[in-house]
Amino acid sequence: MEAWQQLRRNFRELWQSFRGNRMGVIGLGLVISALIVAILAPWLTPYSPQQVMRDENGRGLTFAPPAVHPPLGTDDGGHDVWAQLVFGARISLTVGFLAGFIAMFVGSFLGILAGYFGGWLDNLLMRITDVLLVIPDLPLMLVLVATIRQMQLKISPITVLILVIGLLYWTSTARLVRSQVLSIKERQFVARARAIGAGHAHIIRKHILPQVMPLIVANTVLILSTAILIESGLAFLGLGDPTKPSWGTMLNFAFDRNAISNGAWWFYLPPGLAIVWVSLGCVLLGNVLEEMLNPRLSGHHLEGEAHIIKPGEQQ
Amino acid sequence: MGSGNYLLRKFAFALLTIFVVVIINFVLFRILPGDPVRAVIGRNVKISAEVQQSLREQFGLDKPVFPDQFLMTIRQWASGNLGVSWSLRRPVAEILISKLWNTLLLIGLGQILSIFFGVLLGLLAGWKRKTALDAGALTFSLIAWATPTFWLGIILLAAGSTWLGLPTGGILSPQNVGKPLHTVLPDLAVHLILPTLTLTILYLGEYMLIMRSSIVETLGEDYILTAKAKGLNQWQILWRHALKNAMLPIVTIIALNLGFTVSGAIYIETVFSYDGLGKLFQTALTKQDYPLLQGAFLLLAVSVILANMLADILYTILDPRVKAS
Amino acid sequence: MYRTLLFGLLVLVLLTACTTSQPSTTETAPSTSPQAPAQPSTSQEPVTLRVGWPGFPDTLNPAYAFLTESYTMFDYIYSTLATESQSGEYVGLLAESWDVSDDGLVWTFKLRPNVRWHNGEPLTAEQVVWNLNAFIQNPDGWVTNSGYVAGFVEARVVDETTIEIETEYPISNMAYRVSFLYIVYPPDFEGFATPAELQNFTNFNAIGSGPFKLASLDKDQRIIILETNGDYFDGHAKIDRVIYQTFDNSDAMIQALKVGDIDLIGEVPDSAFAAVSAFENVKAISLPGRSITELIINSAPADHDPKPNRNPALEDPQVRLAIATAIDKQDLVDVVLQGNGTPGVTIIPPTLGGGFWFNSDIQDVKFDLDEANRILEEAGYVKGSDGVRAKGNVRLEMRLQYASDQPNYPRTAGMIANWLAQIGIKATPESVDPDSLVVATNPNADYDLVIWGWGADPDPDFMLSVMTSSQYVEGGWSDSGYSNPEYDRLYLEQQKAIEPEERQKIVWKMQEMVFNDRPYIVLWYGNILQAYRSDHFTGFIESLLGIDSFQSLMNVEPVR
Amino acid sequence: MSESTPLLSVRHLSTFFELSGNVKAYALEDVSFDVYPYQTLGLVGESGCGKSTTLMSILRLLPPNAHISGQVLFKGVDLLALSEEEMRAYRWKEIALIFQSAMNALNPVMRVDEQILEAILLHRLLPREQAWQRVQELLDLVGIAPQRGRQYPFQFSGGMRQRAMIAMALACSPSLLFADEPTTALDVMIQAQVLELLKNIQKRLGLAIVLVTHDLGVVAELCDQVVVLYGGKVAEYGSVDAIYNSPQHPYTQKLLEAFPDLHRPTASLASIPGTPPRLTDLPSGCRFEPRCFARLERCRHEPPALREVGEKHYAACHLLEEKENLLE
Repeated sequence: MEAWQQLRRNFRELWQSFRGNRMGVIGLGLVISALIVAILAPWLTPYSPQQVMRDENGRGLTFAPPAVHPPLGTDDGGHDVWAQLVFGARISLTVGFLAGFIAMFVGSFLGILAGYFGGWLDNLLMRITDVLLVIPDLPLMLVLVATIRQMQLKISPITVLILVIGLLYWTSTARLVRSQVLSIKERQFVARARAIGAGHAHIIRKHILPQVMPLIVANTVLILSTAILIESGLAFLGLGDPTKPSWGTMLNFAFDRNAISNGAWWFYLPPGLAIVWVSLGCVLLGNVLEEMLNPRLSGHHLEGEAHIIKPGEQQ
Repeated sequence: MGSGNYLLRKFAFALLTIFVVVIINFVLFRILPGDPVRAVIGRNVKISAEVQQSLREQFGLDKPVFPDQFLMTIRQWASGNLGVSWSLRRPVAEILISKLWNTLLLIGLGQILSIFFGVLLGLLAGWKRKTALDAGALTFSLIAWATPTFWLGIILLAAGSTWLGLPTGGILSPQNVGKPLHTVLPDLAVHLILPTLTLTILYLGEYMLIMRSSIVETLGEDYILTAKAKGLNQWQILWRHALKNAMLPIVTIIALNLGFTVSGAIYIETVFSYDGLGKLFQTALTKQDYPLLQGAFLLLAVSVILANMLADILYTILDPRVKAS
Repeated sequence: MYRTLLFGLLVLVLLTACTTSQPSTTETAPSTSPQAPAQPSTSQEPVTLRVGWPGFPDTLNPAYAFLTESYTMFDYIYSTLATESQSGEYVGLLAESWDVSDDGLVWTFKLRPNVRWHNGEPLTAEQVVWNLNAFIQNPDGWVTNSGYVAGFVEARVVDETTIEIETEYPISNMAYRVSFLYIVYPPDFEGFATPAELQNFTNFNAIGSGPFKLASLDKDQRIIILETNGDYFDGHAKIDRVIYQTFDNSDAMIQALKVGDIDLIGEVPDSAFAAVSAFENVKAISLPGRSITELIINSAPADHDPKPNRNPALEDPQVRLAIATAIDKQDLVDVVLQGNGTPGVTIIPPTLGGGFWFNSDIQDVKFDLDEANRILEEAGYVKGSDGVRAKGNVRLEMRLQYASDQPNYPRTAGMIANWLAQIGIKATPESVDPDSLVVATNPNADYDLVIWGWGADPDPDFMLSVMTSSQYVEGGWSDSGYSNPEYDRLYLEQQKAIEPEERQKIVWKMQEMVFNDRPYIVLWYGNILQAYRSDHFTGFIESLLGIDSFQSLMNVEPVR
Repeated sequence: MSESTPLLSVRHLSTFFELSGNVKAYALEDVSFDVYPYQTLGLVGESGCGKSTTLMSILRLLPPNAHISGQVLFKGVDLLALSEEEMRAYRWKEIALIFQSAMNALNPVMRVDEQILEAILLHRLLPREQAWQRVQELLDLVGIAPQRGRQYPFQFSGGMRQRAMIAMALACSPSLLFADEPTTALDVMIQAQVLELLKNIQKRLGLAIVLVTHDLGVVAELCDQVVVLYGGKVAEYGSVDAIYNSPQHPYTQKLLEAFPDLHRPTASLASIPGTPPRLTDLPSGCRFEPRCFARLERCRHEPPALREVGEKHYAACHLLEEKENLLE
């Protein structure tokens, strides 16, 4: 209980100092605004993402520039790009967030177990992360996704993406959490708790978890940005769901359907900017959180010279 | 003695990892549904039962998956036989080798440029911490990190071809394809500008960030103060004392980044239709050419693993501490 | 110091690697020296037509070739007895004329004299007969030819310039059949013991007798250089060389045309056609072609083995009608093809035989979502709370799969799913690679709806054969599983109907049956989209053979 | 230079750090002392009292948020009036520095002899050949076999590292050596050896040493003069005899009480209740007042001035004034 209250207090303090950090606030703003757009998507556009826009003769309006069809023109399929963009936010963010959370849960769980219990479990886990670290991730994911889809397990392409990303990106979290748990384990209050006969589950829940929680939060935010970038990449390579276009899928269509030759910048610029928007937000946020939890060196020896106050100089 | 042990451990680890990759590769492609023989034949052809049977025997599909097919596959892979591509109807190993050099050229150039400029920028940013230079470099790196590789490629491609008249893809202009390389170097260079620039921008940010924090940490060490107390000026301190110490983590990062580099190659070669391994991987993926996909994955993974091992060895040469411990 | 040294070394290794990898990859045909100009009279730079295309032939061996790029090359390099002309009828190539016996079982071909191989040797009647008999006797080896010699018994030499083909039954489309039988140089093909050996032979140093000869083929750089065959029996081209270069990306190819690096694009993507049309000094051509794109409805017989796995509602003709009524084909053409096509009706494209075979009497169902809803309502399918119709425990929920290799199928699937959703049918689009799709449709019969397409042959026979029940066996052409004894009977009948009008009647009837039973809902007939530099070359023949047909290239000349 | 003129005269040295949020930390205030040739001055006090800051202020090695004022006269030159460029010529050549932890003070990826050589070459004292010769001599002097100079610092034991550091400090034959807690990180046996070495070297080379330590045992053994710092101010300053035999400041008295046995200087300073003041929040009166056992009312408001309490023996405490008043 006490530890959790401490945690709440820590979060409040964190928030206090966070508010003063410009980078962090910008990052949070970027992420939240994207979330709001995703949630409000149906109210932000009169069109559905599947709807074909038409000219006055009722013919499909493809590759229409923004001047012809505001605000962002139409794509190769005659869809409203703005509608695709705001509904795409739902898909991109869903995949990013769910995959990120899976990675967080798996990573934290395994990291805590490994750090707390040590021994062969720790060894095994560390070897697995070592191995996963050197296998190039994109080829592995592409091969995995392609294989899983080929097996026709009746899982939607989006679910496949979420699972593959989530289950491959837990290693960094696991390592981080493990080392943190290792250092907490050595502290006195854990030894004391163990001495009075507290069970493992109790110690983990009451003492370890609240201590590693802030770290997990910061790390998750960073993983989110990776997950969103990876999703966009896989979708760009054609592994997304073409009927539920995410930002990556939009770019896949733009590239495959000659948006460049058509000079349709309104088709390929917005989705990319949206991806940068969110992933930059997460990176800023995550970096700031990490810096706050784990302040690095405040200065170094070559930053300049001390100021010498000359006699008579007012200070 | 100690360093021998260290190297042995690294070697054993590389072997273990390669073994894991081989197993992943084998298992993944064996759990695919459908008859590989039918898939070879495709939609367009009728083929008699006897021919199908002989193909099946050719692929070893009449034997049990484990251990026969597995051992047979490993024996084949070890001898450099990666099978025959379904879509290109050529030995996979031969195709891979023909594309390898193009990719090495692109990745090599991108890495060298990004390491050089990334380290330099990181050094300056870390040294001149909290100046406009530092803030600018930091912002640039974060944005570069947050930008999808392929999208940056698309933007540069569209902008470069529209405004600068740069080629939109390939390695050489049509009229130069097939000519001896030394006569077309300028054309090759022009084609390399955009993909290399994309790669450089992306990796540069990462190297800059790492170098920056590494140099800040190094410059906070006591021996830097010693150097200052010795009367060395800032440049002397940076060059003689800080650089080597700060560069050491970079070596490891470069190695660990190789996987990331491979990802970049897949995206960039796809966007710039650059005829290398990354493009090949993407083609194999869209054509569902499994032998090719399998071979490309094996090659990419094994290269990265071996490169990691090499980086470890390099590290022992650079850092006296590792060599002895 | 070693740091810089290391980097220096790396660069060096990369550069030398590139230079050394170069020469080993080019294969040069031994018969010709690439430098020698085709026409001895020209002393200056040879006139070269540069063509960009998205693929590359997998082989130059006609025994076992599937990619269209291979067939493009076959037409340049090899000759056939007869060939299709720009206007759609068959004309002689190696054969000057041909005749059939009164019983329709023996065909006599009169060969041109003085035809030579690219290596200068004369092409003899024995060699032609050797080819034909090889196709007939070794169908497992000559896999791609075997369909065209079905029903052939034997080929014989009559005299130096005359050969005979004996058939088992009368064959109505002999000229069409022999137009796909490329005559290869026998010494290159005699040594193969097994079908597999023959199939693995790529013949990348091909010797033929066609209007162009292979000068070099580089399968790593993916570049093919053809030279005009100065000894060709039917005159020779006005250009000296044709270079085919592969582009992995259509935007890059289009850019190359725009700046004049290439002179011709044989296949402009529909999504870029408008952009290409606007280029200066470029002529873009959109001509009706022979391809059809269809929505396949699983029509496999209930007793098929394995048992069909599909939504049972698809067996209901009213559901099929409703689906057909809910698809706006004009909209698909406008949006997906950006206008470059025609809404589809029957399985025979209107271009076949100049429109002779296309049943123009058939009236397509009109796109009308209300009507489609009404049909389903009437057939007893009631909308549930989730908007999906159901009758009893049969919900109108189905897979909508499409081949992953066509960039316009995802858009098509999206639009169709959207229309079907509005009539209470939930269709889930899914991209499937073509190989898996082959297995899913035939023999597994494990699908509901599939979007796919065919490139039709000039003769209606092939498209008609796709719907016969005898083709619905493993390895057969049928994917819908359509089974109609009357249709099967008519199919055999049209094969033997030597009289064109008589055959036309049967062919029209068959189209009507397929249209009414709807194993296929034909979505559109696609156009051939091509473009060339009008400031570089002129004289292209615009026909449904494409401006890159060998007849067209023989007519092309540079703009002075 | 005669023995009577100080080598280094520190006058009114004050240093404060500007921290974020416009907070200032007053690390040193009005510190004055003299160092004479051939002598050792001890700077003692608890952690954070300004000992190291004094050295760093003199050498001007503090970060840019430090503000230094006062005078530092070295051989008659005010070091605080020099440009950075000119200052560099004084570093190491005239004033060398030994750090507390030689592990971190030596560059881990540079061979030990090269690090020593670097200092000699930098100040252009000898040509390369002779400089190498000198490196060997220096290693020999501190008791390291010269061939071990080829090794890296991590291959040395703690004591050897400190010896190497000393050899490096002597490289340019400085006239003044700053030793910042040179033995703290070492175990007792090695401590004694290193101190012995320092003593010998001083005798042989005749340099002046400023020794920073919180170890009064070391002070008694090595020093001639002692400056006791508390909270950035001089509490007491005088000869080692005067300080040990008649400590005047309550802080000095307590400090000495904490070390009943000068040969077992391991007891903790925590035996003085309370903690040193925070430099950002200094008491307005005497800085020791909150912990003082003999505080007066005025101690709380009025900072005491340094007053002479014996020959060249100064202390800053209001009690002394009271005592004087009583005597009068």
